[in-house]
Amino acid sequence: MSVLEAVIRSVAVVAAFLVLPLLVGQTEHKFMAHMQGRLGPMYAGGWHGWAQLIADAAKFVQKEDVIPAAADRGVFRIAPAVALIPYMAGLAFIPIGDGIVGADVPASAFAVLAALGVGILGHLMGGWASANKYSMIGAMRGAAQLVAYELPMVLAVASVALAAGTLSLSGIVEQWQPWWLLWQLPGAIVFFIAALAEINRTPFDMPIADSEIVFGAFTEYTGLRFAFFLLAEYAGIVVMALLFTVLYLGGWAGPLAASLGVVWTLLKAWIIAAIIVWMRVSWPRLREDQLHRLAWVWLIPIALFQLALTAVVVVMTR
Amino acid sequence: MHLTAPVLLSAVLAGIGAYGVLARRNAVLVLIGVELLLSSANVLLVAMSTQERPYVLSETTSVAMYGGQVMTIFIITLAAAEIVVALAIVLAMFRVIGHIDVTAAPEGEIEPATDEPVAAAASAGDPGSPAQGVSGP
Amino acid sequence: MTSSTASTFAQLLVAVPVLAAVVSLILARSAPGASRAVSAVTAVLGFLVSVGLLVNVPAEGFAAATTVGPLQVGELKVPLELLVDRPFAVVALAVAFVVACIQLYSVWYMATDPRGAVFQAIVSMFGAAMLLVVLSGDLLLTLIGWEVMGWGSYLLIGHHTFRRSARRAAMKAFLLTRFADIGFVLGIVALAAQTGTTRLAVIFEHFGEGAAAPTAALVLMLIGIAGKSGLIPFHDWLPDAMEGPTPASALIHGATMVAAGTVVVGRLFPLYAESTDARLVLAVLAAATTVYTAVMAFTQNDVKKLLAYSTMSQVALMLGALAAAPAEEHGAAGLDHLVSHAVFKALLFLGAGWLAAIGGGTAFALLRGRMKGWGVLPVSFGLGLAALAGIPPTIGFVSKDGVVAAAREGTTTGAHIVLYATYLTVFLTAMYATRAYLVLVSGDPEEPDHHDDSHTPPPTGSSYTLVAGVIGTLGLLSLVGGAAFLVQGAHIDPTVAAVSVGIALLGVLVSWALSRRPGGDPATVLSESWARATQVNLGTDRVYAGFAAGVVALARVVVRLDNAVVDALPRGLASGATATGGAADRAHRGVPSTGLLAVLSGGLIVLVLGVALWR
Amino acid sequence: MTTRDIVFICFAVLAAGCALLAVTTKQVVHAALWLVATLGTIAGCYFVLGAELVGLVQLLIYVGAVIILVIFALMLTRAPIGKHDDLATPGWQRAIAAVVGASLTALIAAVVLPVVTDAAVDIPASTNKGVSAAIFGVWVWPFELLSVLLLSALIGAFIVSQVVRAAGRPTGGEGR
Repeated sequence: MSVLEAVIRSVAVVAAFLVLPLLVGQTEHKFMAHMQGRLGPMYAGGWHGWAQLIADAAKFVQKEDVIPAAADRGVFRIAPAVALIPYMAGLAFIPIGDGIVGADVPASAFAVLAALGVGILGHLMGGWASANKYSMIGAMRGAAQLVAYELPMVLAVASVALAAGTLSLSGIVEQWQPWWLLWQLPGAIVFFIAALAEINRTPFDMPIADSEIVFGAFTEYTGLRFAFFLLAEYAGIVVMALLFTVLYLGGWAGPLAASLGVVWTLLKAWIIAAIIVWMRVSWPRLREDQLHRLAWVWLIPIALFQLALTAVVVVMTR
Repeated sequence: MHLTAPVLLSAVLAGIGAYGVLARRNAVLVLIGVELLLSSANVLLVAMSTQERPYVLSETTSVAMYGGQVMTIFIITLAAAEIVVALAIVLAMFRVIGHIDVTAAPEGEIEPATDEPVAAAASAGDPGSPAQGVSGP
Repeated sequence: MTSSTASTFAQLLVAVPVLAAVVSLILARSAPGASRAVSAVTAVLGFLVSVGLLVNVPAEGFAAATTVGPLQVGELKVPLELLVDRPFAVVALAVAFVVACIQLYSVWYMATDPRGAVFQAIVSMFGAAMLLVVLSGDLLLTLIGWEVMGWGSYLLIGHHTFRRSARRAAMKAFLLTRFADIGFVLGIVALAAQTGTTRLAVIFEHFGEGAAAPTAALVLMLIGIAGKSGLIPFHDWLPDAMEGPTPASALIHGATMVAAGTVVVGRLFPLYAESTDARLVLAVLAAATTVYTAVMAFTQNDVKKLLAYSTMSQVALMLGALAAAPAEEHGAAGLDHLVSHAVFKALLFLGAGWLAAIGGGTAFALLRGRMKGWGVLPVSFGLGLAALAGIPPTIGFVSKDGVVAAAREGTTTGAHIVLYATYLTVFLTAMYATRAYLVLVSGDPEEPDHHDDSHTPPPTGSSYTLVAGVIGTLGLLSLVGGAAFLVQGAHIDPTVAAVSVGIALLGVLVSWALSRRPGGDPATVLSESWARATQVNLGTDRVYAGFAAGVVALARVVVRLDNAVVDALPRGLASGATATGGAADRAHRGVPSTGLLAVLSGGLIVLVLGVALWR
Repeated sequence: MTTRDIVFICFAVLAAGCALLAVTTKQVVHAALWLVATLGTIAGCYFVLGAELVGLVQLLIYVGAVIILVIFALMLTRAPIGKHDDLATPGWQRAIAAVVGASLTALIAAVVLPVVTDAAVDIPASTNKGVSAAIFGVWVWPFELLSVLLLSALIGAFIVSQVVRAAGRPTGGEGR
């Protein structure tokens, strides 16, 4: 890999990282608005308010960067970056077309999971360093949630990897066949729910439950640092939607995959992202104990069942 | 790739880990030293695994053992098991005696939890009941 | 050697009752009527199949048939095949015939019983098991049939689960036969281990070619046979088994369980013929049992008990014939007596069931004179008793003559013992048969002091036709069936016949003479205390209980030894470890971090020393 | 010196420095965060040494779960912001600790360095398949034993917390 190629790839990943979350954010604005009988942003940029989030970003940049007096300043400062960078790293390993990937590594599925697991550290750091009890509670909720849901998620991904016989996301897409939609359905459901929990989206948004603990770990954050946390959330949606697409929906498989592959991947991921937004509009928040009951009583057994089912089918068909 | 640097890293980590275990009063920080000690072993194992040769079973067959890497993965798993139990004990210590300072001398006889309150709590179906068997110092 | 038609019939003969049992058991709860119909129809079908088998079986040699296919268990070959020759085809016919009679009879007898359908299904299963034993060509199949019968007898005897005595009798039968089966299983294992197969034909060949007779294995198997056939010392379960419904008694005594021992000895006769010692054991057991139980039978005050003791006596007679017969006879006399006994004993038990329906119980006191005026019943019952006593020309006369002849021809010590025991038994049998007949046809009955609802009312209308048909058929067969044996090749030696008939008639006369005394019952000539003692089999039950208590006491001793001696070491280890741990716990009360420091420093010193010394 | 050597030395220096900070910092949570940095850079070392799977496992399990638990425990047992001097043992103890640590380093270096020669070794390309095959082939029994161990650790941790919950004094809504 030449230096030039590395630079181009990095720039492409960063560009995708900056653009795709904005698309999801815009989608969220418009979808929620229409589902609730509103119009949503209409003015920024002219046509249906397409530049609303860019305008938001400009607003965030101008705001004052407040750090509480009692806070642990160093940790408080780097926490948003720690929350954001793992998602960028994760995005780099996800292929969106045949050979179109930031960094093609052999165990990319595992690499994405490893990167995502680190993300919560940013929340913990931010929550602890804010010296605010709501922030602390939010951070602890988030951490407990992540530890509980990491297991079903890894098990669900293991099932797909087992089915494809590889840990490489590109390899999984190559092996994917339409009937896996049915075969891997329990695992897909588990993955989807666990993914929602990992990125703290409704109905698993207890860590930032604004009606209970103000805004969780982000309570004390303002300006650009707060924007980074928000960006991390939308980047989380992008990464999870892309991962779901690649693992369970065959990625770029579709008509004219050779030329339209990227379009297919992005379209499928966008639909998944839209479903995640839809969940936010239509579901109430769970209680903390319900969340853990769901993980330990339902998701992990189902994921184990899916793993056993996959193993049986793989052994029988090969 | 030369292996001198990995070996030196391993040795340094072991020393730092041992120092961490001995120089800390907070039980959780002692555990951090233990993790460093484990990492030292891991680094050495991974480094040595690059020198591994397949294990020759017979003239025609040989097995790639990957002993170093596999051992490292096992140790990481062991560390996960270890940290879970250790943290449970540390939290228990915090609840029962109110601190986790390992330089403090034990305050006389620490009441071992008898079976009775546990059995009573379990049979009552409410293990969290705060009124059960308060027997702290 | 191969007769495919006969093989097919043999397979069918086992398969039909098995299927019947399964189907009727499934239907028993939801459709009892259909279930009973299935049982009865398939029993008749089974009888027809057995006729087909007898017609098609080769006159000489064996016909083999596979079942579920051979098993290869390590070194051991288990072919699981059926093997049938002419004598055993006859036995199978008798079994199927008796089962059919009992099924038809049960349609009436068990009509008011809420669990009648289940009962009939179990009878089907029982018949299947017995047929499996009869037709088995493989020791493992024999064992399967043998054990299924043991289980079936438990279910049948304990059919009236609401009666404590029935439950106890069932448990007693089960435990006694199971206990004896230990020997049976060990014997089979010994035979299989010596020959490497459970296939009978191969075993015969193996020991026919000069190998020493497997006396130990044969004697072990005799223990199981003694248990099933009620030989001394296992002779107490059969009288208790009268707690079962009368058709069950007819089944167990007539043609199946009790006779299974005879069938197995007959099957293994080529082996037993080689082993004088095993046959001597059998002869002594059989001779003692036949005389002892005939004496017991005389004073019984219950018709079913009397029949039970007579069964043990007669079965012991069959086994005696097998123990005494010369090797070249192939044990035909014993099997013939089995078939004839099946016919007349089924007849007697089914008749007793009818009598119980009339009198409301089976005690002689209730039945005194009750038999008069019931048409076919007194005639048939009388014929059955005559056959039991061996009065010519009944079927019993012919077969018993065969037994006497076999014992006379035998030259061993056992044969002599059996011969004298047989003469004595013929006399005693004639006495108690006569007594039973005289009591049943004369005198006035007591009214039952309590009315037992569980008894079936006497048959009327179509059920009368059915029952009378069954009883009449059996009676007719008792009268003329002997001719069949003569046709088959049995022959009657006039001298032998004259002696045994003379003894029998003497018994009849003595009994009749005693009945002229006041009271009308010949048994009253014996002392009251003796009569009471015989009602409980001279206290054998107490001996059993004592034996069991002894075993339990021994087990307690073993448990105590196990706890105190064997477990002492591990217990001591555990308490020692606990004590050491406690001591260390008390010693370990320092400051944790200094303790850590000491441990790590010490560990380091050890490491340094180790490395330095190693270099 | 190859590129790998240089990258490794960078990672190694970072790891050693972070480790040193982890055991000397006077802020409780910072110690855990420095440990995160140490373990992360060690994962980088593993990548350089060609053990991709091990590095990923390190990130996923160690950084993603174990450290989260450690920070959790710190927060549950009072982790105030700011410097605290009561984190370290008395001076004489630390002095002995430093000696013990240094001699341990010296001992390991002295024993192992002569074993590795100066000759450069080849780092193979991805070995994920090989490692997986080895785990489920050669090492399958230890692997199974390990799963039993994990289960017993889970149960053990649960029981420890239950026992304390029944015997200990209530500590005001900090239960998890």
